[in-house]
Amino acid sequence: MSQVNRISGGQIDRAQEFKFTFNGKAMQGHPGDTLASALLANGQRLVGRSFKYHRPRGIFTAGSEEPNALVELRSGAHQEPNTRATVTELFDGLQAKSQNHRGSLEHDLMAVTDFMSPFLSAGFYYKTFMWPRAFWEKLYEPIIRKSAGLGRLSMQEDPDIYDKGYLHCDLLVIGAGPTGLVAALTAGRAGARVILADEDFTLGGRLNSETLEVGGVPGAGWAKEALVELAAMDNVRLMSRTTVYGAYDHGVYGALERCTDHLASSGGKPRQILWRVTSKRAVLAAGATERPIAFGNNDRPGVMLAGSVRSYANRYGVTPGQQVAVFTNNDDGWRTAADLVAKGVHVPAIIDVRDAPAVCDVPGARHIRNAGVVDTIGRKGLKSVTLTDGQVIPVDCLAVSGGWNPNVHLTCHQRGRPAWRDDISAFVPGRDLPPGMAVAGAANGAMTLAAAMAEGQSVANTQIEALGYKPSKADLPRAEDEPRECVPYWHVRESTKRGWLDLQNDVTVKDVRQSHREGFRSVEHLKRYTTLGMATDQGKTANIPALAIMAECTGKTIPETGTTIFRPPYTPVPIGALGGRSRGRDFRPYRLTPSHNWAKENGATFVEVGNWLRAQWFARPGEKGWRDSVDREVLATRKSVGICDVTTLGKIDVQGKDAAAFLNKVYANGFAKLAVGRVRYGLMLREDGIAYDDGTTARMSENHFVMTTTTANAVLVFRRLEFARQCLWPDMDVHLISTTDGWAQFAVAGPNARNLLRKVVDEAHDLSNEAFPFMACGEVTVCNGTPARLFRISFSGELAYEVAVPARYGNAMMDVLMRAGREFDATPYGTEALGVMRIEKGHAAGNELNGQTTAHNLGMGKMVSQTKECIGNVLSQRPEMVREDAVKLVGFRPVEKDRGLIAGSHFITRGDKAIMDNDQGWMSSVAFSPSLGHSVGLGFIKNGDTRMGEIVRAVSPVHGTEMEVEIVSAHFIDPAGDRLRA
Amino acid sequence: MIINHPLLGPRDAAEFVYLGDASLIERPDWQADDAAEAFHAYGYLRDNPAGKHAELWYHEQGDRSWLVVTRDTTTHEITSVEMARDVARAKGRSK
Amino acid sequence: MPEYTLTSAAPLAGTDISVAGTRLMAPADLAIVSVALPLGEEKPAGKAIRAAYGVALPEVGKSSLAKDDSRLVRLGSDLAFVIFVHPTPDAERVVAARLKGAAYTTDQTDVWVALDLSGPSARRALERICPIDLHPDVFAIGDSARTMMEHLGTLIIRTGDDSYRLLSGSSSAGSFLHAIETSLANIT
Amino acid sequence: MRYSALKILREGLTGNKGWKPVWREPDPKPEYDIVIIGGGGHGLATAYYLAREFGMRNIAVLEKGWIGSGNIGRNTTIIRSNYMLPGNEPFYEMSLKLWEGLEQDFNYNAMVSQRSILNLFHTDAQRDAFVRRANAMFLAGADAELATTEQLRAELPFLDYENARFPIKGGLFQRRGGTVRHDAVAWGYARGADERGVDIIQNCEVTGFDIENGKCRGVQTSRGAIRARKVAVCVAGSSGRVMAQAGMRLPIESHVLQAFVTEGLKPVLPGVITFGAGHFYVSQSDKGGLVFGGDIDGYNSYAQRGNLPVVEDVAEGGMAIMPMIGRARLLRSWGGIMDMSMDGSPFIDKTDIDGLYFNGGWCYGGFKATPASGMCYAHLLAKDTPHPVATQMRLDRFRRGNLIDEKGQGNQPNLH
Repeated sequence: MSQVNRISGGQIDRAQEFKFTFNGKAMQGHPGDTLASALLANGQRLVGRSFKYHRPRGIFTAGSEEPNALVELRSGAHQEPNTRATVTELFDGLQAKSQNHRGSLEHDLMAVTDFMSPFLSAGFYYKTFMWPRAFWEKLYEPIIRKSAGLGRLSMQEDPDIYDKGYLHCDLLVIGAGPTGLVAALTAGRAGARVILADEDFTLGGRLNSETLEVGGVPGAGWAKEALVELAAMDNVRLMSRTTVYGAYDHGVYGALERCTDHLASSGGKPRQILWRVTSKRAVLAAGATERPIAFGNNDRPGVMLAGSVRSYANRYGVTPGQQVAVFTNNDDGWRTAADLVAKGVHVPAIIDVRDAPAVCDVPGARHIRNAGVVDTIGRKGLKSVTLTDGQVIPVDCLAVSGGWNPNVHLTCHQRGRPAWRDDISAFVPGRDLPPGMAVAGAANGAMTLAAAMAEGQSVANTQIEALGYKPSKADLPRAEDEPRECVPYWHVRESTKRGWLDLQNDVTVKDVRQSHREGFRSVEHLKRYTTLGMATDQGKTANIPALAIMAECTGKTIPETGTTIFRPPYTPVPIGALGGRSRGRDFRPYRLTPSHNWAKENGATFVEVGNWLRAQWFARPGEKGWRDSVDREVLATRKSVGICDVTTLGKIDVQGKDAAAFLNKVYANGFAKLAVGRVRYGLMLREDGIAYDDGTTARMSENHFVMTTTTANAVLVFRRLEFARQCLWPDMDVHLISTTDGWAQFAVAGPNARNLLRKVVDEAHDLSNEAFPFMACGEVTVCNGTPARLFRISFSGELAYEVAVPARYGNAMMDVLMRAGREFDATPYGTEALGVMRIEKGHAAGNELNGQTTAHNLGMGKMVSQTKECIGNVLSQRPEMVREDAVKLVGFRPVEKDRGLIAGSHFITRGDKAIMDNDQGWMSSVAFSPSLGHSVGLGFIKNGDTRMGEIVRAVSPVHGTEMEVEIVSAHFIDPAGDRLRA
Repeated sequence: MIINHPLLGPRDAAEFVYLGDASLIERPDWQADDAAEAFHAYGYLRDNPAGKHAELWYHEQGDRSWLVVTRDTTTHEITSVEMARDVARAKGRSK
Repeated sequence: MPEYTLTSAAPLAGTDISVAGTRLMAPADLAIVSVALPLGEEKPAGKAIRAAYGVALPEVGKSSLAKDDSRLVRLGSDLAFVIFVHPTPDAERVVAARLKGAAYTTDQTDVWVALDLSGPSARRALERICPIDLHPDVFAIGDSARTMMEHLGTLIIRTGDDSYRLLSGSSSAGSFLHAIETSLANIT
Repeated sequence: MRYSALKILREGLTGNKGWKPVWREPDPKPEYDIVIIGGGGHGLATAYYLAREFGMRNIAVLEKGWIGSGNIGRNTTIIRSNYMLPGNEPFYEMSLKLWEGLEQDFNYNAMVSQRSILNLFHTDAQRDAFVRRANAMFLAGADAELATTEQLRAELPFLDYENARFPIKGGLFQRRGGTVRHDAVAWGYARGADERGVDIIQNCEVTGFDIENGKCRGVQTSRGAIRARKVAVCVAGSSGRVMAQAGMRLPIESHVLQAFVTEGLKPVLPGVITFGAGHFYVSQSDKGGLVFGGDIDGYNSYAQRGNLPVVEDVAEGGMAIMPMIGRARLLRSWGGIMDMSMDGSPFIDKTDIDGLYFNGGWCYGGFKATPASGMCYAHLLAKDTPHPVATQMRLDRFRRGNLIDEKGQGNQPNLH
């Protein structure tokens, strides 16, 4: 049998065998194994290399605190770097590779760094690599970069899908060990809505790893019974494989459920789900994490935490070694020895730093008291340990226990600070817990089983009582108060070799001492200078011992020296899971215009405008590029008639007795006296006097207006209007509702616009210039009775209308307009032609209304009323904003007509150097005008309105070009406006 | 964060849009002699307290109401939530 | 007389999907009209609504069903929707006529697209996208909430034990359907 | 103590026992010429340049906690000078030039790495705005480079070109942009200032200003009163709190910005990349972690922590632009308090109180500004006139209407 380290018992299914590979080597395991337990079972001790010194490393723990056993899991696009073998469920066909070595795992060329370690002490890189200057980026940094990092990304798109969800509960119980099980039972029985979440795939926590009894049966058995009871409760949700990774404001917790990570394939289902749990209360029952003791070469494969060794033996039926010594400062370490011996594993020695009698009888084990381990032998796998008195004990595994740290992490996520407790030599949750959270069990320093379970009950009762549930008084099953005495002991002082604290980042006792020597004495300086606790395990096993050593250096107590607090996440969370479904084309929703299908069928190229997709142009056969299409659309529109879907403009229904007065306050120009049946252009300012948005507003009846906004600002304008109505003028009777999606709206523009519409609008409506002049509006019907709205407004400068029909008729309306327009050669046009025509006409759009320009800059200063109360008019008059020499919006044309203007060019007066001090302004929008046969531009230039005819340089150094341009009126087409009034 | 809407009950803050200090309700008189200075202070100067802060939130993905939320900027604890319209009226704002 | 007629093509019309006993379908000919209560005249407006529909204007976050199966949904302190079956594009006029000028009405029919989700997995599917607590003790039949699902503003109404009506913007109908379909696919 | 390869060799051979504290731990003197409040990057840089450029030595830097504990120690380490407006761009370009010579200047390797910064654009309007910006950068003597989608495909093949909701239409590179090891900047300035006689006093919280007849004559601290000819506040993140002690309201709101780092990975990203259709920017540190961030949480906060919606929004942006990072795991998140100013630009100015100076309002862009901020603040403190590249960074600019609003968002700090 290749599973040389399998022993009896454990919660694995020996009837079924899983095959897997590690670095290509075939191995076997069973359902219920983790990758780590299976590797140990197969006798694989060397599993990885450390970050800095590339030291050979083995499995150190049996949980998510693992610093060493990180692998690249799976292959191809599914490759998952830095995966902890200790929490990876084994599945059939699993592939894993070790990481961070050049050459093989056994013969890592980078291991040479270990021999250079005297020169690579804490912070060495801050003191060198500076000469010569260019060498840092060309030589030193590339080398550092290449050697840094651990696992590799596949560089391919993550092929799995992820989902998210929302959960709500009265009580969230975090951790399903004995404490959490009791807390969930207590609250569940009382009728509270409970979620019990645990990161493990088998609930029960340490009960699964211990031989302790509960209620007269093995703890693991009791846990199974409790889970059966909980599973039967409608009001309880059990969530295994679910890590509650962050405590956020107001009872919101982040939780990651791993749905298919234990399967060979996700089968097209979400790999993981990110849950946002909204809880009224929470019980943190996250248990405790064992910490190591530092001594010389304590990082060899085979040196492990004692509680983890016990987990492997009891839960997985695996012994990490055949000769396992225990090194401890506390009673708990002894249980590892006892449990191993009970399973037939030889324990040659129990080395206890205390000068105290044996905790229990361990047959065959020598009790060496008042002693410590100073060194180890066995570079790629432990062979022996050397004790303080010089004796050497041959072992292939050393189980180390330095005591247990309560898992206070989530109590710190809102910057709560843990408090020190001398009796257990550990930090426990402080007073400033996240609101709604209570802590119970080992996480709260209740270190024995009986005490933890009792606290689980009492804390759960307190929590649910506050929510109005009756507390449960049921008797708890009998459990032990097992011996847990522990003395503070952090490192073996007699040791002269390097003793590791942070195994992954290679931070040793010496590094902490050097950090102290150089003045990096605050905990945060220590972490930042040495990189302590910055590795993937976030210092779960390293931080407290390092703090203790810093305390030794400073001569202060540990709590005086400081604490480390923890930030989310508790364990790392894939970015894919945090992103959920919002990726690729599903990153944001698509908004489609009502005539989208028509446009698609008619050759439209679409462009993203916010979340909208709009037709950009409609290519026809034979056209060589987009310019051909756009030029044709512009010319056809100006010649006869063009049609454009303008549904995306925001539409807001404004109703109420005070609607007119309200509009008069939110627009800079007057609206109080707009007549029914008329439309007006409106300019909206921000309160700071900057131009914000523009559009037309139509008065449909005395108390009813229809406002349009720009596409980009539809939501923002609505928000501002609600602010004005609710917060500034709360007694105005005015009501707002968006109808943007409700009406399909089409611009019909060109000399034949009226003739075309005449064929579509029902006869009862007089469209003559007299009856329906420029800036008229009204409700009409089209195509035999379909209700519609008609506005005579023009963005193109042509005779133009906008006609709106209920959105469901939008696609048909486009089709009807085109069919009715056949005799006029009606042309659909897209946003490009729209843009060309507005530039030709000198209308400002987003590039001009960019949030930085004033009405004064835009040449609309006179529109801003100073005789009424309106948003923005006061601050618009600040001295620097109404300067005479401010930039003004004007037109530009190239002196050499065949040259194309460049948007984003800056203007420099002829003869001046192109430097920032001489910057006169910038070109904001350009287009090729097919009507004029040359490029036209809009731009802002100092004193522009007084410089007509002047020739300046438009420079674009980023393109390496400049050209001479003439300042002209922005109205390139029909400056008198005859066409639109025709 | 969870905002306990006076009409709708607890709602996730992600449904809301934040504006800023609730003093933005107190828009100065545009005709006052010191209007320029008053609007400067209104538009630009903030108490920005480390502690209780009355602030404006808009329930954009909800009932479109503006709320005045009193929240501690050091702990994020929310101690009161009012309809901004009621607050505005209480401050004497009208038409 | 124009020679053209317009045919209606509402987004998602005809959608009817079943996944593991849970049905997702687009109700036909649903009309939606918003009713805004005039400031200071909320009481007469409320009376007019009661007179027109035989039920009182519900509290904010609730809805009520009128005798003619119109559903009145209160979205905010001064805003409600009337949702009813009405195929022709004149729903606003119908409601305005019934209210006799006591409130401001706006046609919202084409602003929205509706999907009815019903069946044993409905709540589990919504759990993936809906931030609102839909536990039956918390979100009773008739309760409604406007919220955000997959970046889309959505109005959810619980219409039965296991059934919900969802309304979202009509321009993003495709993405809306995709969000719910994905939820159904992901839970099965 | 001068750092050199030789020194490291010598120390390595003798057990690294000869290293000395990087800065002294002096007790505060009763009086200084200049007291700088805030031992962050800007405060330490100010002290350093006062000493080095202006020969002033009788200076104290007061830090309430440990130096570098503010935003210099909790940012995403990016340096760049890709600004557009005349009030900003020359300042940031000067800063970038100072970064380029910094390490030799203060003999400390802060790992200034000019790996380039790329801003992606996704619409024509964005392109136009980037061209305007790029040209402004040239006019100020900076570098800029437009890249087409084809060029980007060749250089950054892992971006999503095929399936993106908002297709990439190009990008604006600043090749001289990059990253710096942030903590080392604080330590390097501290070391340089300390060597020149500046007292860096940690665990010394300012509790009040001594203002007599409109003149600031010193400060009260948790370690006693300290007199000073000039008091220079430089506490971004706490500006509101500190200046309230002098009775001043500021055009600043405090907001929280979260930042994130993944587990260490072998090199995947060449430089800094910024998404233009969502909130996400990312670089890879020398240790291998992807360092990334996005938008601020959006509400006033002094809590140095944020909430989930922004975490998700940032991750969505990341997945949208480079879906190959899906299996990289977020290791740690943190929050910094940003002085969000009313136009998104900072202040380096005298106050109305004689002898009291203010530096703040850096929004989330303070890190890259550290050298120039220190230089310009030192200039102002030493000469009582603004440095030529910081003439517009005045507190009264809103009263005058001279806005420096790069984003065009107006007086709503959380939008900048």
